[in-house]
Amino acid sequence: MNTLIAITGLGIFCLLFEILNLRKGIIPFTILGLLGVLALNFSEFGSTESYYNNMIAVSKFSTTFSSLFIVLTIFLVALSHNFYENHPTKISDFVAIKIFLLAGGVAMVSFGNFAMFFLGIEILSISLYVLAASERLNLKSNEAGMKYFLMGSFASGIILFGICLIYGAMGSFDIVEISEYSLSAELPIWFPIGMILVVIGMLFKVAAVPFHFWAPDVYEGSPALTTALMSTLAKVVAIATLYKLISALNFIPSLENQDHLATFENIIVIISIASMTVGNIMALRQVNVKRMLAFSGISHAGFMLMTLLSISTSAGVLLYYTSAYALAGIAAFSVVLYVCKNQDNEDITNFHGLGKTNPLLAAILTGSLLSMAGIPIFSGFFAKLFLFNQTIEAGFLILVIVAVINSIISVGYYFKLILAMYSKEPNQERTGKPFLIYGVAIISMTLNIVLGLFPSLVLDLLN
Amino acid sequence: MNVSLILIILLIGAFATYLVGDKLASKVALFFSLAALGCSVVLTNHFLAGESISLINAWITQPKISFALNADGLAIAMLLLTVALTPIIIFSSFGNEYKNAKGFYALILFMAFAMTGTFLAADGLLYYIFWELALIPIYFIALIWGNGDSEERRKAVVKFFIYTLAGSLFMLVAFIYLYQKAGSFLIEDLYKLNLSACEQLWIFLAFFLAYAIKIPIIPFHTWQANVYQKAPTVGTMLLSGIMLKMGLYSVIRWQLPLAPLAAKEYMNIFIALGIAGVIYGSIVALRQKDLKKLLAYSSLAHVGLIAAGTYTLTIDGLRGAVLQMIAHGFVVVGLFFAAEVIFRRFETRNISEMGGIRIQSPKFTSMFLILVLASVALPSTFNFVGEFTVLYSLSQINVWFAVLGGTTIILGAYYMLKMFQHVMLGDKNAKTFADVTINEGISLVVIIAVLIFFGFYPKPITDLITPSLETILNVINKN
Amino acid sequence: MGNILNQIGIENYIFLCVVLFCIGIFGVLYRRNAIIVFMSIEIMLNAVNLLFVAFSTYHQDAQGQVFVFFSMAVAAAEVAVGLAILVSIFRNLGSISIDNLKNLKG
Amino acid sequence: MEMDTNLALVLVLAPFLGFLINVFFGKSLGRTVSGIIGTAAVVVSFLVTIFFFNQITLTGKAIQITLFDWIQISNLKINLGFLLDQLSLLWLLFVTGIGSLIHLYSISYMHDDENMHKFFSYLNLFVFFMITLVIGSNLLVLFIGWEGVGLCSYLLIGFWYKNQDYNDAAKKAFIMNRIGDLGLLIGMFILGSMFSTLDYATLKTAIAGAANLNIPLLSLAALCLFIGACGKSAQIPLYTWLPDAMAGPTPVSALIHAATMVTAGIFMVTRLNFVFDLAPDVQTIIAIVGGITSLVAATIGLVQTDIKKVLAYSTVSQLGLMFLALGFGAYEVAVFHVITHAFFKACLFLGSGSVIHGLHGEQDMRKMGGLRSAMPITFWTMLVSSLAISGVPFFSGFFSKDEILLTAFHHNKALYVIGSIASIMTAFYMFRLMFLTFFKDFRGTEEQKHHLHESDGLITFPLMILALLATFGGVISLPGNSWLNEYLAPLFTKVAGEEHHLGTTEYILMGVAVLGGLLGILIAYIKYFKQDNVPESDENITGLAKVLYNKYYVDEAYDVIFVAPVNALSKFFRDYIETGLSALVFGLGKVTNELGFQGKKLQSGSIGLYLFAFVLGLCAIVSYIFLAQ
Repeated sequence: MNTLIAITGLGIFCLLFEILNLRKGIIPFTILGLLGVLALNFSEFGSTESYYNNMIAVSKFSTTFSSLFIVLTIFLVALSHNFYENHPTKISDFVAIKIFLLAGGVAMVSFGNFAMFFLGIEILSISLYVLAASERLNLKSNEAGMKYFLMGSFASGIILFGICLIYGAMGSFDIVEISEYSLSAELPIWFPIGMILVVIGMLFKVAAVPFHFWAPDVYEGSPALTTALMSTLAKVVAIATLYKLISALNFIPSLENQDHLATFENIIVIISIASMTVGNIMALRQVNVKRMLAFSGISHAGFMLMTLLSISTSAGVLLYYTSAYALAGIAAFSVVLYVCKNQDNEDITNFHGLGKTNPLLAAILTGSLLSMAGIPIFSGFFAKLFLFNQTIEAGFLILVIVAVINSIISVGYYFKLILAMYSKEPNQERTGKPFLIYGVAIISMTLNIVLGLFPSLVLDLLN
Repeated sequence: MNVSLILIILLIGAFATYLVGDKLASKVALFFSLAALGCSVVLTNHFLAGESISLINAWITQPKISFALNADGLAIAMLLLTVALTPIIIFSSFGNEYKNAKGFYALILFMAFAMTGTFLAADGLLYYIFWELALIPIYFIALIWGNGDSEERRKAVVKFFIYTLAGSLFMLVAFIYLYQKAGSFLIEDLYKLNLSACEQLWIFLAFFLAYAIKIPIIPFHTWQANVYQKAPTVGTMLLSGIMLKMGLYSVIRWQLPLAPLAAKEYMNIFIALGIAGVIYGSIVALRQKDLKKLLAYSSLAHVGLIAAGTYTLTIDGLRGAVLQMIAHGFVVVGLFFAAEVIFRRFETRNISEMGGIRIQSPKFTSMFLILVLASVALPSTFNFVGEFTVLYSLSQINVWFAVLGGTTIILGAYYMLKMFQHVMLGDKNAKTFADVTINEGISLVVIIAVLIFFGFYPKPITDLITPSLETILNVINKN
Repeated sequence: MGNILNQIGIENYIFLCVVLFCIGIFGVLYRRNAIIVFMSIEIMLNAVNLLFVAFSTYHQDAQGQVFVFFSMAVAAAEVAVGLAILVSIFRNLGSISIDNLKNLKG
Repeated sequence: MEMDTNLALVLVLAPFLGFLINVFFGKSLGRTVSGIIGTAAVVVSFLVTIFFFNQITLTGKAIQITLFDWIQISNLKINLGFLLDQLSLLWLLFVTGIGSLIHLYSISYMHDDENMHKFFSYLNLFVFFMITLVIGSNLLVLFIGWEGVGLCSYLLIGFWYKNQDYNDAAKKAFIMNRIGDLGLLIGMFILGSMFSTLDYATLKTAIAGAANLNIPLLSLAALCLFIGACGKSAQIPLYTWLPDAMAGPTPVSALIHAATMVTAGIFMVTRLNFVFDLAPDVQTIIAIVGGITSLVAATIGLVQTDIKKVLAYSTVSQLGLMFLALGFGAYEVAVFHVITHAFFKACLFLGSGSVIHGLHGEQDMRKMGGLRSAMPITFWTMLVSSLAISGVPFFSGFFSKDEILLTAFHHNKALYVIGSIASIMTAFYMFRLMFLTFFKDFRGTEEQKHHLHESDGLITFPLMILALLATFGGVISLPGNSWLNEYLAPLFTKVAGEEHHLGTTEYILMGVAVLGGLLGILIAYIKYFKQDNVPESDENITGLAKVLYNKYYVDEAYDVIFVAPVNALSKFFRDYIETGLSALVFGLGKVTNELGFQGKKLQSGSIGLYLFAFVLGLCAIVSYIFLAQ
């Protein structure tokens, strides 16, 4: 709870900074602030309380994930220094929005009541709309914002409808109560339908097939930093929330009672297979790196959905997978930000010869791509390993085999980028070594490898 | 004696090599590889003294993965092969100038590290991790320092990487499945499993895919020739000298004991595949224009025979296979190095542009001839010992296997001598061919010495590997 | 208070809202003018709000009606942002038809 | 014992030492020195052999020496060991003996060759391997030597490596041998699996002791072994390499391709007589193969014009006769002929070498003639040897060949006839050779005529020694009381060759044989001395002669049947299968790529479509739930 308040406060401070003309200090201040918040969050570790007659329910799950979100936000804020160099007047707004977005995310994973859940989603989404469209004069950015906005609010409508049906079925918005009712013998059909609608809304947020169409366009159109945010923070928040939604409401047991479990599992299996397959295959022929990463994000969403099949045990795996994926994403995007700073697009051609001009960054990007592809010692591999292990245990061998085939396909496009970096001649000289970008890249990569070497660190938090 | 020391040396070596910069890189790399060699020799002595060389540290709690290394005779033999070849390979590259040498040599050491780990790992997942790790460096070595048209090279290398990765990922699934059954990745726990015939079949196939691509057994060899041709010779040596053996070793260590029923059931099919590889490889090698490609196909043939030997599931087959692995490791490295020596002078790998070397460089010719003869398994060379044992074991299964496999004796002689004739003999070549330098000489002589010594006295190795092979056979025959 | 539901059964409200909601959906699907799309979305939201109220009466529980305020506020915020984006699009493009937004594809 | 071991090692390693010295220091030592070293090395082994020989003639018991374990296989343990018994010592005797003579000869013969030291190192290496072959105590050690000598013959045939034809000949020899070797290997495998040993002594006892042997399997083993012998000893169908092997320097032809290496097959069969005795069917095959080979080779020999080729084919034919004997289980007879043949054939080759030397490399008999006066010693020695080989009475060849024919007569009349015809032809073409080379007047160029001269002592001395041996070599096994048979008796299970007491039939047969020989000589005399016609030049040879001249087109046939198909197959694999496979793998990638490309069209950028997909998915899921109710 305090975390949430602190974050919101921090956001407001950022706005104040603008008024007080302290732009210079804003990035360091925010980072410090976020570190403070992180500490605060750690202090709440393990405590399971609920505040404001259970509007917010802090739990191990919420705290751990919140800390992940905070870490990611720190990285993103750090990156924004270099990114917004050219329009200093807006920096505080953007940073503030990111902070609020974080607040929305935290609210989403620690909701104790559908009201909070809905507000969280909306805070997150609205901030994202703004960020997506933040390059006012760039038509691409506008288009991205518009598309995201239209589809987003459409999805919100669906979610709202779902909530409404649940309310109709249960007569309450409170998770605890609903979870109790949901175990009762017979439920009105509205409950599963409502749940499904909400789930669909969340599937839209995590960009799972067939609700993924927005992602590539929006990722491509939005400013690179926003893309980074969407593909890491937003995605992680969404999947975490989806997980919490299903687990906290005893949705699975209730389905078991009504013996609809198979139905639900089939839906998840189909969607996750579709997501990874479509994502990977579509990514193969992309020339724009942001777009490519968008599709790879879709496929990863497919992987993450596999955790829903063994909901009771897979929290730790989900946490591990999301952190691995997000860290790799951050590392990758920090390099993308550096390389495409003054380019008007993010095509692969911009990366030619990076291995010669900036070996370190090239190595880091390679590392993060290998991690996403699931090559050992990078945490991405272990994430996949645990996920597969989990899923086979739950008895979905076929799904795992499909997943394996997909990871083979995925290597194809990850390596396209690596090849571009190492086997092509540099076509431009890249000057300057922006400290923050290097810092973020190095730290996130290090974290990634550390996670790979000692997976238990994260894995055991939620087991 | 802590077995992980060797791994640490190699890993540190890799980093050190990268840090000291291009000037010293090669020297430092050589130093560390020699250090590893020395260390392994000490280790071997400890082992022969009856000490059991193994360690188990818990690593990941859930799922239960432990950092477990275990060096039995077999593993030590392969370890020695690796750490003995690495310095030779590094040393052999001294004649060449590589841009960004530090990266190059660091990658070599790192690959040696990964392969050593593969041979030593006693935990399924640890083994898998090393197995995959070994793939990354060779990929970059071939990609960045390779030769030939870069577009072609890129295609070949990417194909190689994805293809091999594809194979091994199924192995990963198999491992996870086994873990579900055994509750641990530790090899002894996996050995204890009693799986149904059907399960074993699938597991066997999953492993087979991984190994058949890596070894390679036909028809999964399509990556091989191109990569051998495109990779820098050092990379080719690493691939053919050690990495292929990874696959064969894994067959013995993992595939057969984990799925013995399947192995017995379908033994003949897989032996036949191996032998088909022998004949096919030899025949294709006949008409190769590119020296490295020819050698690639010849090693396809030899490796096929080795694979056939392993699948016989007899002590002779396994023993012969291991002997032949080591022998082939050395001889193939020697041959590829010889090809490199020629390339350094003639700037070509095209056989038709060679010839008339013997006049100009008798020393080199003699060495090359000895290598050729070793690779056609002339008695009194190490390869003969291995090949004889393998063929004998095949003859015990079915004499026709021996006959067909034995065609390698004829066809091998045919293409190798044909190659020798057109590369070395004939009248003076327009291009001048300086005789081998000291460095080149040393590498070649060392290899030849090994081949001939063990050709007459393979006992040390035989005694080293036999007990562990017998234990593995016991596991295979336990039910 | 509940008597109204005795005269007109809850299911009618549900059907009404579903119908409204679907109208909204179809509006979103078939109209090309951004403003009208916004309005359709609003219809969807309001349909849901109506249903909330109905349910809250049905359950004799005020939470539903409170929730409606949340959703209205949120909807307002959303639309504000949406319109802002629309304005900048209009500045750059000179049109507000969503069919012109096809530069990002493939 | 210790003493024996060391001596045996000396015996084996002396030539190897010579090889090493010549390889590493030969060039710096200079030609003569390296030649002397090479020769000395062999002489040493010769002396040691003599020592052992005396020992065994006195004690009569074989010496078994085991050095160390070599290859270990589950059920058979193979060690590196030597067996010095009657057979091996006999072989060693003439291997090293004739070896040293030929070394001596080569010093002068090769003196103008820049790579003389190489030549000697190879020769030494050959002797080393040959000794290993003979002295080995088990089949695998024999196999070392077996392949080793093959290698040396490869090296020596291709000694003038600048000429790719010679290299081809060398390659052919090696590969042909390898085909045989495979047979030998398989044979070993079968024996190994049957008796779980490859050691001669133990093998013999095992077979003797074995109850209810699996005769068919054993016969198979014997057959495989015989295939091996065919390869080495140039029997049908693997004989075609030997004539080509004449590409090598003449001493090589004398040593390897006449006296020693080619007899390895006979050695092996004799060594394993106890195996072959149990496989009568195989023995018949051997006899038949031998007979046919002798005849075929002889017919080809009739029309050859290259002096060395004639000798080569006569060698093949003689080997055939030996196998004929082996086929009848008359091992000691075969051995006897091996020895005599070694004497006179070596002499003949060296003689021809001397002739070629004198004519500066001319080998075509049509360009020779009248050399008798110019090189008398060569002439006389060769004449003697020719008489020997033609089976003229009281020359060594007479006894050995006669015994073979006798045995043949006793077992199989048809083969006897074949053998006799072959020997008549032998007599004919040998004297054809003599007349064409030494009689009438010189047909070469003036310039050659001018340089005609007798070769120097180093060449003529060995000739004379060998001529002597060729003349009196027969004494070691005179009909009636044969020293050789007693000497070899311990080797054989059955009584050494049923001592056919010399009855009337025997004497008649002898007479027939002698007459046959004389007849052959007579024809040659009439055709090439009286009418003194000279063989046609290649283009206008016709009819049967053409077929014979082209060796029945066997080489061509082999090319069509074996070599061409393999190459075609290789091309096919390379161009189609390989590319096909790689296309398959790439294809998978391409297909997925293409899917991606098509997929891009779906991502059309229109919000309407996206929302539509959204709603579609929604409806699908919800309806699925309702249906699943």
